[in-house]
Amino acid sequence: MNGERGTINIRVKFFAAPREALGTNEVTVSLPAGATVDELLKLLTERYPALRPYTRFLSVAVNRAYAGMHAELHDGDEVACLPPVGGG
Amino acid sequence: MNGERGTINIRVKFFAAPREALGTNEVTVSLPAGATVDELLKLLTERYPALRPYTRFLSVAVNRAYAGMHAELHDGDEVACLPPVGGG
Amino acid sequence: MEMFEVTTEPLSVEEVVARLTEPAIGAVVTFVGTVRGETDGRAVRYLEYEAYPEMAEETLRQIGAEIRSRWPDVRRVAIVHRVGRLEIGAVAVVIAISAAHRAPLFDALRYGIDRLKEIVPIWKKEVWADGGAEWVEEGSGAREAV
Amino acid sequence: MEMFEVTTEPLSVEEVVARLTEPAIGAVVTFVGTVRGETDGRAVRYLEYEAYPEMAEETLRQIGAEIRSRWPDVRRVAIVHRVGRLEIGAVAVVIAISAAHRAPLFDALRYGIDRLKEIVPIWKKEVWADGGAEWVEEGSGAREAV
Repeated sequence: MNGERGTINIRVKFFAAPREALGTNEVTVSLPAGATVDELLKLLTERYPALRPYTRFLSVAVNRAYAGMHAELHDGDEVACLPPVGGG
Repeated sequence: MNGERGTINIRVKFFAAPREALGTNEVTVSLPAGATVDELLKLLTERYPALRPYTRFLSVAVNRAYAGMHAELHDGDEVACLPPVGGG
Repeated sequence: MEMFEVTTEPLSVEEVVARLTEPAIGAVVTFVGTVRGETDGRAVRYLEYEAYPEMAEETLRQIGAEIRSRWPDVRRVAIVHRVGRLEIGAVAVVIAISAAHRAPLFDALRYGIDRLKEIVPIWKKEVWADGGAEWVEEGSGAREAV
Repeated sequence: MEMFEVTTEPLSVEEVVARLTEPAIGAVVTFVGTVRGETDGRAVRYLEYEAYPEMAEETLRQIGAEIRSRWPDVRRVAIVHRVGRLEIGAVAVVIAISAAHRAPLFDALRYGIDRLKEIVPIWKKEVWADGGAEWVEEGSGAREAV
């Protein structure tokens, strides 16, 4: 914590309905270092309004593990926006 | 019930351990009409002493359905002496 | 297609599941009983299964009817039991049960194999690797069930 | 042999059961999820399954670990899920669980499919016979689970 806040790059993956709504299955976004999942989702819904109907149902995985809204992100993380699953 | 008690013939089938002990899988025995399963088993153990160790564990089927010890037998019935089953 | 059968032929899980096929089905569960290589620490060489075939098929059919009566959402039941000499790893029995949705299937499956071991006239003789053989008598409490 | 897998290939129940093979096994149960021809009275033409494959395999592996931890007598677990376009009657998922004796298998099987539907990142889109299509959202309560 030297007071410098750099920028981190996060790969974001989309699936199922939100993927179709966005027309893409992956984007890369830049965030200030120390940003949380919550802040990432806010940024995404601002930048991609088509995502809005889905956000309240989304779970999030960071590097392929479910993560809470307050989890801190790190440069190079792979974040997945997961609508309610329906396998089986 | 005309007072005449004829004779009935019963086919008796054996399986598994008692079949091996008797060395046969089927015998035919004659009994007085109106005889019950119980009476058949008594006759069998008298005639085939090798059956004795098994009788207290045997269930009996008459014409391929489980039957009680007091079930009455009829000419031509197929009786099966069933040791405890062990399928699966 | 026979749904309840005693056979000397090798069993295929796939083939028994296929007997249930219909478009309304969303879930199938199966129980597959196989020949274990040891019982109570004693190495088994093979098993010899014997059946009273006509009554065995009759009681299998009865178990199917019991299942459908207890779990009305069950659609189809198939039970096939193999008899004769079965080597280690061979499939001795396949029970397959289908429904539109999965809810009733797990209890129905447990019931199916429990009842089979209770009422179906089939016996097995264990032939051990060290010589000797014995008819398994689960009903007499002599041996733990599969 | 992979025990936890997401694949575009057709599934064989037999082949998944074979992944569990070992002489100590006496019982195997399977859950087979198939594509139903209708949901809520509406005719389905086919389903399109999509996965986040790396995480899906990771969560399948986690379910296997959870099962073995809750039911220590369970020996092996294999779960294979198919993705891509699946026609009516096709097998979408096979869960197979083995043990020396049958007791733990039924609850373990129910747990396995319940957990799969809860945490594994796989989605399905129903494409209806009358045109139109919809992503199934079981988690949102919009649709009854298989």
